[in-house]
Amino acid sequence: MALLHISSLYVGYNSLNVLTDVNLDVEAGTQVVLLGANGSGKTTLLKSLMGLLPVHAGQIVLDTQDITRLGPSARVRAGLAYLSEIGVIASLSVEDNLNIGGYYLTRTLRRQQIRSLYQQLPILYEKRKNPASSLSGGQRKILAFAKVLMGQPRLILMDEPSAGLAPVMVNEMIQILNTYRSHGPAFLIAEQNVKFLEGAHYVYVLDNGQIRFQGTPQDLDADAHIKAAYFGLT
Amino acid sequence: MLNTQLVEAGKRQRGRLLINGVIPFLVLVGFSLSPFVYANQAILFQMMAFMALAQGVNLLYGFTGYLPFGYVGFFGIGAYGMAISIQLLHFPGLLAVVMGGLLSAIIAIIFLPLLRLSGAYFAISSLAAAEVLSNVVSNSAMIHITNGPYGEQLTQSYHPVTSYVAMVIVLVLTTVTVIFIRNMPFGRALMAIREDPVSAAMAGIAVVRSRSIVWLLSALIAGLTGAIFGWHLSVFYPNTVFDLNISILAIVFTLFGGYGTVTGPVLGSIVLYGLYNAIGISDPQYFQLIYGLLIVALVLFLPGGIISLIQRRGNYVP
Amino acid sequence: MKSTAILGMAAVLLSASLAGCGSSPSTAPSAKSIKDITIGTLYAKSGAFATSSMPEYSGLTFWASQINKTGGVYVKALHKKVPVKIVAYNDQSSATTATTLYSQLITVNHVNILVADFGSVLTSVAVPIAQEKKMLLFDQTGTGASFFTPSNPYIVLTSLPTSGLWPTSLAQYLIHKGYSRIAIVYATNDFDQSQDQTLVSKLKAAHITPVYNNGVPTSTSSYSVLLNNMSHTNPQAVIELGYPNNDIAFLQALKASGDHFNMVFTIFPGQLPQLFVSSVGPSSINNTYTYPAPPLLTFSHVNYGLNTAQFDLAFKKATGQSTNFLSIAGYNTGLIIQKTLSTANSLNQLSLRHAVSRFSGSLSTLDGTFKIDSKGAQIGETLPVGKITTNSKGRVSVQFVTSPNS
Amino acid sequence: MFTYSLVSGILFGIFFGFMALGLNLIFGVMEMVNLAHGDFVVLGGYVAIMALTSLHINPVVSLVIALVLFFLVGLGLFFPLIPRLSNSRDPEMLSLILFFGLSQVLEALMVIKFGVNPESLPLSVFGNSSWHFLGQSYQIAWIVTALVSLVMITLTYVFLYYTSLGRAVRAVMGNREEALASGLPVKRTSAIIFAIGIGLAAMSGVLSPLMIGSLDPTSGLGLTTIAFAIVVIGSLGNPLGSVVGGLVYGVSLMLMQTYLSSWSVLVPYLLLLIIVLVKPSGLLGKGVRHA
Repeated sequence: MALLHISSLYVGYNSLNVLTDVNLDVEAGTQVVLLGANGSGKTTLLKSLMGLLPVHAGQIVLDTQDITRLGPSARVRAGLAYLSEIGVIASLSVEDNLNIGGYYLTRTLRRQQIRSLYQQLPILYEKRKNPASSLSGGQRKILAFAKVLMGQPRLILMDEPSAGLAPVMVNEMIQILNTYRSHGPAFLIAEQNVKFLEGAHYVYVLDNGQIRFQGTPQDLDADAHIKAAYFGLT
Repeated sequence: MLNTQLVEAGKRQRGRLLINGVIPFLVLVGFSLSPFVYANQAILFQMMAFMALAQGVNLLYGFTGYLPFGYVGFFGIGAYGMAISIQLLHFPGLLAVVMGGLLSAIIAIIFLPLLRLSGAYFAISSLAAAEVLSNVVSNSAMIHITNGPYGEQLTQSYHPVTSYVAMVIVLVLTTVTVIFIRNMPFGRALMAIREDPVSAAMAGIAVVRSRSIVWLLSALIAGLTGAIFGWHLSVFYPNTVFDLNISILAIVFTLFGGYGTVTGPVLGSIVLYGLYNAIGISDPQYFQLIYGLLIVALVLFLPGGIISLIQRRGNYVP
Repeated sequence: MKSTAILGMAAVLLSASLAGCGSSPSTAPSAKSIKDITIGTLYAKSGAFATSSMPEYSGLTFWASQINKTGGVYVKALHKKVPVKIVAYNDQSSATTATTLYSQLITVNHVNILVADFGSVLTSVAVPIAQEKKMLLFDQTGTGASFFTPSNPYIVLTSLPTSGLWPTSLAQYLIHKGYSRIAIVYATNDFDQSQDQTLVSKLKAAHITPVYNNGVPTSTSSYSVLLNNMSHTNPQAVIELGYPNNDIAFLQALKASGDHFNMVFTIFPGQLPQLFVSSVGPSSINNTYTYPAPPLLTFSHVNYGLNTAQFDLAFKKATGQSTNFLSIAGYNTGLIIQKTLSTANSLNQLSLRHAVSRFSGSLSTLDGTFKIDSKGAQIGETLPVGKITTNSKGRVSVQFVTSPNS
Repeated sequence: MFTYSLVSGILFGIFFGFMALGLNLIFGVMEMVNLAHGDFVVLGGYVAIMALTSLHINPVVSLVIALVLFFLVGLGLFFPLIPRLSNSRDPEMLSLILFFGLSQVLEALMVIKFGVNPESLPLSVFGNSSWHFLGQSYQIAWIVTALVSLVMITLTYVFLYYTSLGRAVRAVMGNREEALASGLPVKRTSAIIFAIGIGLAAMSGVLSPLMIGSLDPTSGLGLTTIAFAIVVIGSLGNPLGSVVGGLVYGVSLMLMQTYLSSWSVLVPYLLLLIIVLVKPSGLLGKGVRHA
């Protein structure tokens, strides 16, 4: 049984469907990449998984629990976390952001988590009293990542972690992700940057609201047709 | 093939304009004839004044999204512009009315920067602006111009019939203006701005200029209405023409009927002002309560006004 | 074609709503067929003027019920007694609404007698309508001097002198006491500002210049700083001219400040003593000065209608309300109407007006001597100055410091 | 004269800062202007007046009664109105109109229940002693009011900056979308802040007759406008901003009464217009149209 199991999901705005018949699984502890161009429906899928958009039809199951109708806060308590493109609350201090990420933890556990994250990411400790708005773009991504880790989720939904980052920072981001591979939460990463395929366990390709391909990164590499059609790669 | 489609579209367009034209025509005929049937001209007159004000609010709120709580400021300035023209410049009534409208438009130019504000900021700031205008007019320091707290006495120019006719004309012109704006490309540009100002600006629509034009037009409507209203009263205090309830009623009538349409404010004014006089006169104790509840219910269940009940089924409403 | 249906609906609604506004116009009654005298008036059940308007209206309706008990009012033109019927609408203190309602009374209800609502603001809009429709306006308490012009015979002020006359007694008293340091704060509305003007000009005529004379907005509700500023001028007399709300706020601030002046004067404790006792407490009006109005002011010589004591008793019995100045003012209006109808030779509005002029000066009611000038403005019924004493139970009494019959 | 105006302006300002606090919180968290704010203030005043005159309850006790009672009223109003409003097409505008309707309803109900006469509390309710400072004396009621206001503002500050729920409130103020995406209980937070905002409005109302003389059912809208001006002058969502706004208002009002008395009524309106027109971006980034 997969950690996250999505079956025949339809999501949209008003009566219009943006996603049609999406089926997707994420196994515990794996990194799954959701590839797709702008407007393919990646963010819509993540938002509906997080409960930020209403589902028209279909089912979302997290580890045997049907979460299709739950609100975002209930999903966080069930073990989901969502790293949006913005990712932080700019007006709050770094430490407050971390506290927000661990909102449902006990006070002691929250303090413990913050201490361990400060050890892993010392830049956050340095800036802990500063508002998040004073951080650079890369530092904000790190904070956003630390913020979702705070709640000790089982599955992290990442929306375009590479957006707005310099190529150097993208590499750093991938490295940080790799340190968490296989001994931490599972990841579902929505991206259009194929660099994120490196280290991924499984890939889905989303186009125009539908899954066009699924398989390992190697399978994708072998499928010249998909590569050419969606990524202009040859 | 394409040609016939164009002809069809053209026919539909003309048909719609014809239906639109029915409204000012009915307004004209209705208010011109009703004094012969119904003796209390004051009610008819005020219904017209509120209808014109409701159309002014409609123009501003329905087409640009600015809700002017302080709309009465323009109304009061119109009344005072008229009174000053009569008292100090010895203008005849009709010319004084035009002066009232113009003064109102000039004040609107001074307050143009308010359009930089959005939502509640605009609504409450416009209220503050109206309070400022009212208090400046009534201050003793202005006694040689506005007669300060003593109010205006224009009994020498009191002319109920002429002012009634002037009100009919201004109301019809106002209605026609709203029809034109709604059906011209300018109106569609306004709607685009209202929906999404950023995209509209990128599509090359002169956002600031379009809004400013509507702002001035609605100020002119309120100014002319206020001027005729003051003329019709001929004795008034600053409180009378700067009464906040005037804005409130005009806004409620517009919202009740349905903003962004031509019919909405007309319908809203007839129904609610009629109710106000039918129920309100005998027992207004509960009238404020009723229309307070009506507003709450409207916002929650029918934000488009009663017109939207008809529009909902895909019908065209002028 | 839905839209035509809507427009049709709108037209129906228009006519329906207008029909709802009143009965359809009837033809003007001829003198012969008159079965009752209709008196049209407005009252404000809510809004800024409700406090004053409602007791005034009770006074008038009390008069009507009293007169109907005796078989009606004697109408000389008909040589018989005719019952009185009051037609009244609620204007909610809005001058705009009042306009349509005055018009309704005249054009739809065709009332025989038109009576204004309380105060200048609600009376003002009736003045041109009454003049245009040639209806005599019985103006009860609208004291604005500008209403009364030589060219307009269609107005008569019944129950108060015009506001410019009020400060006569006050100026007289201040001059008599030899106060040279006088501080005045007034609300900038026509009622108070015109009193300030009269007072200052009368003082100046006696070579007294007030040490402090400033206007404040009528909405002012905190007077502490103003009072502090006034006390810096070391005044002997502190005079506050305002509406009831201003007077309440002023007296409250005065009490809290602990300042003491030889004389403190406000207008409304003399008219609405109970309001002041209940809102600011009896001690805050104790030893202050005011214009005592009926019932604090009683006239020994009453030649028409009830005297104050009789009115107090009968009014309380009939309505359950206690007497205040405004209920007396409303009752007094009724008396003036009664006298007018019994004097006039016809029900024509101008002959009503002539009748009023004829008995002007000879009528003494519980509101004083009724006397109007040629413009219809009240010059009798002047108010003296008095000093208030209260006991802890809230009983208010007054000691006159100028002659009540001046 | 100057000292007295200044000190009383400060005492007044602290009170008005407190009076605006509830509006500020609701505005910050929900981006809705509670146009009925002033009416809740007036209702709080009526609670105090009724409690004192008919039950002889001291206003200090009424402070607690008003807070608790109107906290519950706030909760009762939130659930039928706000969630539906938030899902509508234009929540900001529609909420403005809705609260305007609510304000009309409250005003009408107050007229029906309490009548139209102005009502007040005796200034001697906290005793007749006064406070001497820099050669002037100030009534004890003002001092009590200013102290209560300061305590409540401080408590609100502590709540926002030193509790977990307060942190969530600031997160919602900072970025509602992101707060939702972070899984914060946004709806519950909004409900609590709405209820607190209305509770605080009524609580400040208990003291209001002591500061503004007397109350009647129509006093509400004027108080709402003053409160809005104060919120805009200070900064949104920061209780200390309310204090700054309140002080600016209180001191300008008192100085204006001293030196230009007949124009004093213009103070809140002019301050509001000057701030929104001269410095729109600095103080209120959110209020400006971006096109």
